[in-house]
Amino acid sequence: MDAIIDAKPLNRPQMAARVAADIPEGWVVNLGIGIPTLVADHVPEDREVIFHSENGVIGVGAAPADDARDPWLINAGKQHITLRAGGAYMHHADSFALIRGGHLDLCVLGAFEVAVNGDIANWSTGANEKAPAVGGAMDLAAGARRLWAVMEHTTKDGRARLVQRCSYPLTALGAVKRIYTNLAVIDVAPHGFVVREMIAGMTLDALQARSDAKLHLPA
Amino acid sequence: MDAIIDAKPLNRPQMAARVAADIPEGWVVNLGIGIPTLVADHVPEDREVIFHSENGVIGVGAAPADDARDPWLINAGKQHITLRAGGAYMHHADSFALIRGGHLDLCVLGAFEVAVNGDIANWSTGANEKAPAVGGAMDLAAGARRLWAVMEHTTKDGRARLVQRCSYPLTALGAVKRIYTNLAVIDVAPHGFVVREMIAGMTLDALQARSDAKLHLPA
Amino acid sequence: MIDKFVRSTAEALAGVRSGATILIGGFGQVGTPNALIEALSEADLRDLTVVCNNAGTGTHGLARVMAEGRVAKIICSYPRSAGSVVLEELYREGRIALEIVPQGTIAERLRAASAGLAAFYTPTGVGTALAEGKETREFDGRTYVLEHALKGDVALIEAWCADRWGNLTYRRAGRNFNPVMAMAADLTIAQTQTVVELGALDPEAIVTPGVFVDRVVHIPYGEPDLGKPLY
Amino acid sequence: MIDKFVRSTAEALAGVRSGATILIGGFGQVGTPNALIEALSEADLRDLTVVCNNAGTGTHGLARVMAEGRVAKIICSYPRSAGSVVLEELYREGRIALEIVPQGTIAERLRAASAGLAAFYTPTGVGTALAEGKETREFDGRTYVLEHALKGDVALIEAWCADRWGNLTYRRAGRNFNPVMAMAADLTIAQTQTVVELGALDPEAIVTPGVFVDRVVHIPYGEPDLGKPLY
Repeated sequence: MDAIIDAKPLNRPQMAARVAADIPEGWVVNLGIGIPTLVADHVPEDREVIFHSENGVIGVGAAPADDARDPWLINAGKQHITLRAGGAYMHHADSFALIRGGHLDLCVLGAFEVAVNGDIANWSTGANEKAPAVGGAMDLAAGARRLWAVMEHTTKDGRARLVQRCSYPLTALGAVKRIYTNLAVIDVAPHGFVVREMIAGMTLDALQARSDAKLHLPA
Repeated sequence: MDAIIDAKPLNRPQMAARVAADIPEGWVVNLGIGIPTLVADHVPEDREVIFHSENGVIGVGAAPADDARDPWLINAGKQHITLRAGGAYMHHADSFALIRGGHLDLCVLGAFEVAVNGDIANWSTGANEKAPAVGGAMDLAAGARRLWAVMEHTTKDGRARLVQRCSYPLTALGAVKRIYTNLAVIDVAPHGFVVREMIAGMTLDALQARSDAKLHLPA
Repeated sequence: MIDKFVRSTAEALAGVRSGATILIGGFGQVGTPNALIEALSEADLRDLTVVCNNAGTGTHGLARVMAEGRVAKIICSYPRSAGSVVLEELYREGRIALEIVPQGTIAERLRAASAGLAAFYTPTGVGTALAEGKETREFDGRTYVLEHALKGDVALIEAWCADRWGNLTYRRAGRNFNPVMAMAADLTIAQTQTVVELGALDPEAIVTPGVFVDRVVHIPYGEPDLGKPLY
Repeated sequence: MIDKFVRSTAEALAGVRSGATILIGGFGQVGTPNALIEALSEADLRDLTVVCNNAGTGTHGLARVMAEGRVAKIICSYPRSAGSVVLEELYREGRIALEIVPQGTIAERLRAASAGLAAFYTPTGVGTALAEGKETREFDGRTYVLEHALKGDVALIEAWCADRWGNLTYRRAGRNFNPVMAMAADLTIAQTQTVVELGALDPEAIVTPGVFVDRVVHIPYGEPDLGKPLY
């Protein structure tokens, strides 16, 4: 099935930068833990994007220097952050009202798998793990006006993450609109996965070989 | 049915003062429009009672002098008010969360009728009126931990207001715990109306003659 | 640069369509977006559904919007007042629909919409005429009525202070329905008495974060009427 | 004179009973009522249900309360972390019940309790393992799941500043679940970093009005741990 290709996959900062390029000024955006958190670093300072953290911070700014951390100011990933001029604080019920009420233009989440119908699995690897943990993932996936997933195109042992049907427990049904991988940018369209962009040297055949569900080219 | 008595009914300020006497320090209290609003004037300054107005004011203070009104500070009856030290503002959803969530120790409402089972009718005189208006009455009646009704014992034309069953549209079912009239203080107990107190010169027979439902004396 | 300020009330209302559901903040004369309401009465709009605690008095403000024939339906808790002649005439003639909702249920239905909830069970109104025909259900031995989220296409609100991100504060009892409605509409338009630079508002004291606000127009309208207030 | 201050955490917890549902505020290390949690671990209590976003790390704080065998059930959204060894052991041995709830659903269930609502329909979790066995319903073509109010017998919260009426403010991300839990319990107990005279707090900037607070204990606990935060 596999095809030999001469293409250098994106690393994590490059994936984050690719996502950042698609975020216009003025959007209200929540970034999940992992690669999504890196996205903020790649939005130019002069492009005003309002980053929300579900623990009640609106207007998250650049990461503080190690010696300038504010002990009272963390994000949902429990990392120290800063607040931009114009930022504000909310309590948890209001913060999740923001999420569920359609006030987020975009949420970017990491994922284990995304299915061809937009289902996303990102919170649990199945029944055998210790105490499972969901955090705000289901609220974000169900509530944001747009959900983009960022993930490696395949698992470390080569299994596809763009699947016909998720094998892991679901986070939300039919929620994902776009997928950014280390190999491509793929839209989740009504008729299936549509490849918008591939890294240099990648071919559709090679990308298909690394995907479980059928890939389409734009009409 | 009527009985001749030699008793002087309470006037409106006296009724308000009688209610005020039963409100202990520390209670959170909402006062309805009319006689209930007067209750605040009869709570001594040094007895800290926290008055709430459903338009989002907690800690309503004494009425302002005519030349010292704050244009931005009104109560639910649209009268100008003051704010005590320690007062705070809330928006309407939080203000009614306070009401419905059981955070009011007491609400005092005017009423057209109270039934022996605690039903209260105080918002509408029936089908023929112009556009009906409920305001916050139903929320207050359903939400307060204690609901006390204040009203003349009978209508101007002598009909009883303490009734077996309300004839006017209901505000809430089984909500009233106590009734203050110009003639008596009556508890609404599981077995019916219980007369706690009568004005000087009033007799149980005379009070019964002015009531539709059976009156009991305390066991 | 995000800048939500527009220069006029007409610009603020651009794109509002006939048939829209319009949430209007304020309680009594306080915190009412008077300039936006005036602009609404002058806009070429029909068949509006208006959600507002009161239904207007005299012949100005919301009463004028109704008198101009722009309103098909009012959702409110307290339409009646000494001066509510326009509504009463339209209502008597069957030319306007009136949905009376308990004040706390209006607030909660708006809040549900703001939070993405479809419906909720509330104890308010159970057994009364205002719950007739509505679904009820028992929880722990108490009866509750099912009420649905109430979302606006547009919210018109008044703020005390705003910055260019649309962060808002209010003034005393001027808060009332304004923050709730700001969160419950697709297009939220604020008129503000004062304006500050971004960063000047205390982030701990911002009541409505700008993410809920789409347009802001600076109207130093002045104090609410100190005359005898009308209910 | 209303004075909600008590002198010690032991006095603050007086009357809390075994079997109670305890809401505990905080998110990460920030806004967590550490002193009250320590007192809880030392109180003679059993069979508690604890509602808290996280389930404790290491062997102090909530982890110690669990290690002392006081907790029958944890309701939380994110029990897993590098240091959550106590919970994991108790859970593996079947000695503690765990109810995993999406973070926004916890917040909303608390908020429903605070507002006297019995239940609500939310889109979060539909079609997932966390909605299994729960009632669902369609509104306007979208499916929602029915979630119930979650009320506490007791709430333990941390504030930044308090007055004798129990009015509270918070500090930055220390706000989190604290104001929501304050409104959702029968007995709300706050530990506060600072104290002011009545009237010193700006009434426009009070986040939790004192009417929702029963007891306040002054604990100048100091800043949250600046070390590497644990999820």
